[in-house]
Amino acid sequence: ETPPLEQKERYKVGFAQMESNNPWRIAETKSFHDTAESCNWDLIATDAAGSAAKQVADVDSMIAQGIDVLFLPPREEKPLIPAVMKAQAAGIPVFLVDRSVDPDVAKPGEHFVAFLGSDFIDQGERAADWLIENFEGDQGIIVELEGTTGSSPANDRKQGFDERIAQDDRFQIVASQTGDFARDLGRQVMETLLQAHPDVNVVYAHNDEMAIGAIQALELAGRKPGEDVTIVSIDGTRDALQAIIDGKMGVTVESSPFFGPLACEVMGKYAAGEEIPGWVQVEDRIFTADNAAEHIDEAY
Amino acid sequence: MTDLIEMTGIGKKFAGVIALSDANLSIRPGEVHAIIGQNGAGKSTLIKVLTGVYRRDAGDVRMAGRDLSITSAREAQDAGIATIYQELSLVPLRSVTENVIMGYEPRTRLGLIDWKAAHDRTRQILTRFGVDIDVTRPLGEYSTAIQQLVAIARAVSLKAQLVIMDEATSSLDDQEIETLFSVVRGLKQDGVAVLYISHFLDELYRICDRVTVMRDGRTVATHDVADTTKLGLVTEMLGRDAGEIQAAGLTALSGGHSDPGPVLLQATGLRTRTGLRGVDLTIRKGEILGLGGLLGSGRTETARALFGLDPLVSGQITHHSGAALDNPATAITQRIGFLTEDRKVDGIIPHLSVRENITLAILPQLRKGGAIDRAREREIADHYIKALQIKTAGMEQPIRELSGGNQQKVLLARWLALEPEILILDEPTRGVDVGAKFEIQSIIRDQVAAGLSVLLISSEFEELVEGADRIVVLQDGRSVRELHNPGLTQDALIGVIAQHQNSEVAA
Amino acid sequence: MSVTTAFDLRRHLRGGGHSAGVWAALAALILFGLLRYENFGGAYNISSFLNYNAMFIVISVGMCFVILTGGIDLSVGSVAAFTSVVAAYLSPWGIQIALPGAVMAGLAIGALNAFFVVAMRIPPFIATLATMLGAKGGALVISGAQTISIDWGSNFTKLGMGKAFDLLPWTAVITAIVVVGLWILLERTSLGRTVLAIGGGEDAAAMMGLNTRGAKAFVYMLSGGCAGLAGVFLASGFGAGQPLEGIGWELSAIASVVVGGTLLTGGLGSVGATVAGALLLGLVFNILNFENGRGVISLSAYWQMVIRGAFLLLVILLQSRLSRATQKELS
Amino acid sequence: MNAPDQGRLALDPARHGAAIALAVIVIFNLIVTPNFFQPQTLFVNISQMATIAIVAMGMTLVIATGGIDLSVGAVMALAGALAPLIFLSDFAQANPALGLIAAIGVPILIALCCGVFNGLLVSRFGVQPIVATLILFISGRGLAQVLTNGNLQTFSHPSFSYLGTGRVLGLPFQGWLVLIIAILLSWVVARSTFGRQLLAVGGNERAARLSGIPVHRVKIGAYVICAGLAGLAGLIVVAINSASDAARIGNLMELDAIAAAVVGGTLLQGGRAPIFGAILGAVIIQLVKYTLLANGIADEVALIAKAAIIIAAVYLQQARKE
Ligand SMILES: Nc1ncnc2c1ncn2[C@@H]1O[C@H](COP(=O)(O)OP(=O)(O)OP(=O)(O)O)[C@@H](O)[C@H]1O
Ligand SMILES: Nc1ncnc2c1ncn2[C@@H]1O[C@H](COP(=O)(O)OP(=O)(O)OP(=O)(O)O)[C@@H](O)[C@H]1O
Ligand SMILES: [Mg+2]
Ligand SMILES: [Mg+2]
Repeated sequence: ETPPLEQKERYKVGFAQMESNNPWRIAETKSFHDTAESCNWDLIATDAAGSAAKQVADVDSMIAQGIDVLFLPPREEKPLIPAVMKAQAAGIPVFLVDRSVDPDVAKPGEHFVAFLGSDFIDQGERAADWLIENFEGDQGIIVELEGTTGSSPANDRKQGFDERIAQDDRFQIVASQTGDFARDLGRQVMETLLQAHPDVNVVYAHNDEMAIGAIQALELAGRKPGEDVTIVSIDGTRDALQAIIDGKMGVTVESSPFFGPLACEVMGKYAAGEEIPGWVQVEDRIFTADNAAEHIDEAY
Repeated sequence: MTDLIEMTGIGKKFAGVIALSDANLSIRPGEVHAIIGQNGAGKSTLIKVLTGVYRRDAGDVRMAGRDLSITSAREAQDAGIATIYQELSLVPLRSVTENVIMGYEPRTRLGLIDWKAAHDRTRQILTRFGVDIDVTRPLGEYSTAIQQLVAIARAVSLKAQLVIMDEATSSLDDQEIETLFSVVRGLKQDGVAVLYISHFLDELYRICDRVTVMRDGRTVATHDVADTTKLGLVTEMLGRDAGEIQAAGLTALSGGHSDPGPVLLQATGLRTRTGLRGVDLTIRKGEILGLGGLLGSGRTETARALFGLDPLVSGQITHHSGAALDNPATAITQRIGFLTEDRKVDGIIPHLSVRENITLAILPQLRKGGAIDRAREREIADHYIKALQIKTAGMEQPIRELSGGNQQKVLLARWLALEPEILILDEPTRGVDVGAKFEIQSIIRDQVAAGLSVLLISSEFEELVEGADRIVVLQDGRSVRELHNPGLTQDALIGVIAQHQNSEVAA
Repeated sequence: MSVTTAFDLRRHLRGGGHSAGVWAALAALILFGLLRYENFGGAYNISSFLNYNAMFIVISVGMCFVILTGGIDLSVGSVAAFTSVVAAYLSPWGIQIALPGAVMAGLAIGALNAFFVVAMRIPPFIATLATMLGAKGGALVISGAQTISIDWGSNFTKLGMGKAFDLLPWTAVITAIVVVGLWILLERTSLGRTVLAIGGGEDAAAMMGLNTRGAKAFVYMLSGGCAGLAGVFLASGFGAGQPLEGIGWELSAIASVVVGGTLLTGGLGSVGATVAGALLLGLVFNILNFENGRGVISLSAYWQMVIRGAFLLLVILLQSRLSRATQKELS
Repeated sequence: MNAPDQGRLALDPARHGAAIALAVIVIFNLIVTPNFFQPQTLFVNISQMATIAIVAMGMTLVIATGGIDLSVGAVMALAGALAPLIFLSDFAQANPALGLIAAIGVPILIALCCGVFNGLLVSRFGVQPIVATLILFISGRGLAQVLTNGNLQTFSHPSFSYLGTGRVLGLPFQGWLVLIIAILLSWVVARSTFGRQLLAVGGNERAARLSGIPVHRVKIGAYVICAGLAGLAGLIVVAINSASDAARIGNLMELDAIAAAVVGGTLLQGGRAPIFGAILGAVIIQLVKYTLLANGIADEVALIAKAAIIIAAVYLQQARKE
């Protein structure tokens, strides 16, 4: 059983961010800070600079400081389990945000209250679905730009996409290399792969930053992204929506970083004693030429 | 009786330079055997072949009749050969004790180092050399002389059959040399052979039984010392005509003849953190001012203070230009040069060529719009290589490949190229062979005749007494007396030093 | 009387001068934390702090030996990541297999470093840079670029999450044993003294007949072994073999060693001061987290980086003043 | 006629080691990698290696003094974060020409200040170079992120982007930049007094000081040049991407630059500064990256291959030196 949360005027809330090296994480942290004011939180935010071990240590120091609730985007599925267990043992309800932990070891409703977030595998599948539906050529030669090697969004987005795309034999993934979720690397890798595989006509990037990098590489090489190369990506950043509007990119599957308000709401319900589902699923939208212009102002 | 060491037909090449070719050496058990030869003759290399530092290209080495194949210093030590290398091979950051007992530490029952026993043993060993210091302090805190004695103490304490000393006395004073000699005699009595390398022929007559002369990587001859004359040895070393050498005399300096010119530099009451406690001196144009004193009396420190290296705590240095000499760069702009005593640490830039080393101090003069005037640079380098007869494959050879004496000449060239007004020479002929020493001294003399002023520091009282116009005697960081040439003798200088030594004790 | 005291004090300062700064800074920071934050001195904070920092202490001490020889080991972070994966794979057999197994893996990579540096004469910076890349790649390859679950049923997790006698984390206890052992090794054995002698002058040490090659090989293997142990701590304390961990660990270990007053050129330094250095740098993080918790100011992650740099600068400057005083006397 | 300098350069064994490695990689690629023998391949590689080469040349100077500079990546981030801040400001929008000059000049100026900071720590305060530059390594990027609040700055500014995307005579602008800097710096090393002083300081600092060389100034100079070049490299990265992400610019650049310098024949203990060697090193590192990527080698295996190649290249030099 997860520890109960008493109803109070103000809560001391811990938010243990894993890293701040990309716009998505920064937007997420900002969302928590913004919510702190409206939701009457004393927010303690830490940053593990990309280290799962440090994230556990950060959670430890927040437990030592006596927080009431913990929101944790676990950097890795397994290494963060001790943090969840320790908070649980200290009587602190834990909500996992945007990534989950290994379900074989730690379970919602038992070790932590709930997981708020989307499904990375599903994101990959939806990107693949869009491609299968909208691709017009006979032969799809795909280059895949992977996220940080070994990270769970990279692994899951690859799995979801690859499995779905394998079912359609028009498509063939000729190269799949890491661009480390970064624009600059995405561009460099694309430049190289374009040389080795000049016939490529689809790029699937695990996030928008790499997709933008790929677009730049294509343009530098005199290709026309959007026309002779279809770009498929995930995240829904402002730059990506702009690229869709400009016709350079086909689709981006949303992966919203704005978890603050949802966190406030779920926590309130939990304190009130309501039943919380183990997975509070976030409805991810999908942005294409049809709706990009409507949503660009709310993007980050 | 078989020889203890028998080296025959040894050959060794370094990147094209032939260091040894067909060198032979035989050492009998319990004898004191000397090797002499000019700089670069191959003495140190021959030893390093023997002790396994270098691998020989040709030849045989036998010890007590058996083939010897040593590949590391440790094996040499275990075979009974203890060596004091020319470049001090000690670890200055570590304590005196460690430097003496390293590798042979006394252990407690648990197998851990017994530091108390180690310190005691070290003190005991050093007492034999008349050294009484805090053995727990880092060795680097002590003077070169002490370090040299520590190196010797270590080697002797290893209970070897052969002790090799490569220029062990080069930085010792007379008293310390005496101590060393008595240790050598003691070793001999115990049946330990000593291989002794030195440029001081006098020493050789005092303690050595036999001598091997080397020239250009070959052994020229081996004699019983009793059968030789100094002149004969020098002739063999240089491969020159006896008469020619006799005519030139043994030192090329001769002080006391110049008319003292105007005062160029005056120092009063110099005190530094490095141990000066009141030094006064004046340097005049065209004279050689000597600094006399025992090791540790503060001669080097005085030179460093004058060159602007060590800040003054009190006192004053007045240069005739009025410039404040507070760092080497200003001193150099005022055409003051400083040839340091430790050429490896303070002198050579090993990777740079002979040319680049020669012109290092005059770079500002060679500057032509930010660039170096290469034609002039070559001209200057070429000039000094010829003038100082520097033995090198060419001006582009890296200086580290030259022998010690030739490196010293390059450094002298560096300062002469500055066309200095005052040149500070700290042990300019230390570790330099007789021939080169003579050359260096005559170069200095010529320059002085042309108006150069020299501040000469030398532990060889002969050089000092014959060369200097005046000698300022230092004692414990203080200037205590000034002596004048002509009429100076070594005995007079030693007398002054001894007198103050005694009065110091009495006070 | 007063003369002797002054003299003794001077001697004392000269002897310990190079590490005095780190102890002073550590004491000051602890005092600051105790006075400013409640729960800072609480058992929970102390034991979790020690548990997390045990990894860094072990690595720093290994690094200290390498640096004492004038070398450097950039591979420690990757090696720890690699061995955490090894430990995770071995965890079903329990700590008695996983711990020695992972440490051996670390030793093996250390031996590779030793081979590059000693036998192939590749500069340590480059050799260990290469193994840093190689070990990271190796960790990803053997793990299939996934974190590797440990066996929660075996006694393996006890090491990283349990406490000895309900008091101190096991990791801290093991670290203490390692530190004391290495301290004795450095101070009281000829191997340790050879390590120090190499840093003070490798050629000289060799000419003295010391086995410098052996000692150099030893320090790289030791450092690898220490990183291996840190990998075990990582796997057992954080629940998984983590091929992506360890980034930047080498730099914080180097910083700890240097903050502890050890000369990067080698020859002078101590195990104790290195531990103090590692604790000091760890404490900065801990204090920043507590400061954020006070709610007065919320320092963004970026400001924390700036502050850490500034703090390092402060300690280094303090250190360099003190050690330059000793250095001067030696030159 | 004797031309001793040329002779020495040509016989330098270190350079042969790198050249051999390069030849091996090129031949391997010609055989194995599809479409390798194409002008576009050349363009891609030149533009990608340019930043490594620029930073590696600066690093070479620092290493020649016996130092090392870990802060180059952070300095790139700082400069790269500043440029868009400046040309996106109201002032620059009002005066585009002045704004562009400021957007290039100010970041480089700040980078030079970082160099002064590093140099001062190393020389005046006697802090070991690894540690001295570790300070900016840690906090420099943090500072860049504080400035931008961590945000990604994107822009479209054709004249600024010329730095990264322009072409001169068909070859990438930054490639020409590398060439110009290399010629300039090798002149400095071989012919200028500063260069000679630099080598002397790296070869034997005490002796250099005793010969009247302003050791502190020379060292500061080396760190300043290195930081300035890092700043320039930061601007190039930003210009290519039309975006500046303080968290990413120059990430791990210090390792690439050091590796390039060393593979190119620089001795870590100082005293030598083969500028063209550094470029050779950068080209090798770039080609290795390219080869592995283009042949679809997985990232983790590529890491191992890279490690092996660094060891092999350095060992080759080592073996030939003895
Ligand atoms: N490591 C080396 N590399 C290249 N050449 C060397 C090396 N060591 C010695 N030599 C050369 O070998 C020759 C013999 O040198 P060695 O040091 O044995 O002379 P030495 O008789 O000891 O002279 P000194 O009296 O000056 O010490 C010299 O020409 C020297 O330049
Ligand atoms: N016998 C000794 N015992 C203790 N310390 C000594 C001894 N000899 C020298 N020192 C230390 O070394 C310091 C400087 O010695 P150094 O040898 O440099 O003097 P020096 O007069 O320049 O001699 P030289 O130039 O002949 O080497 C002294 O101030 C002293 O502190
Ligand atoms: Mg010799
Ligand atoms: Mg002296």
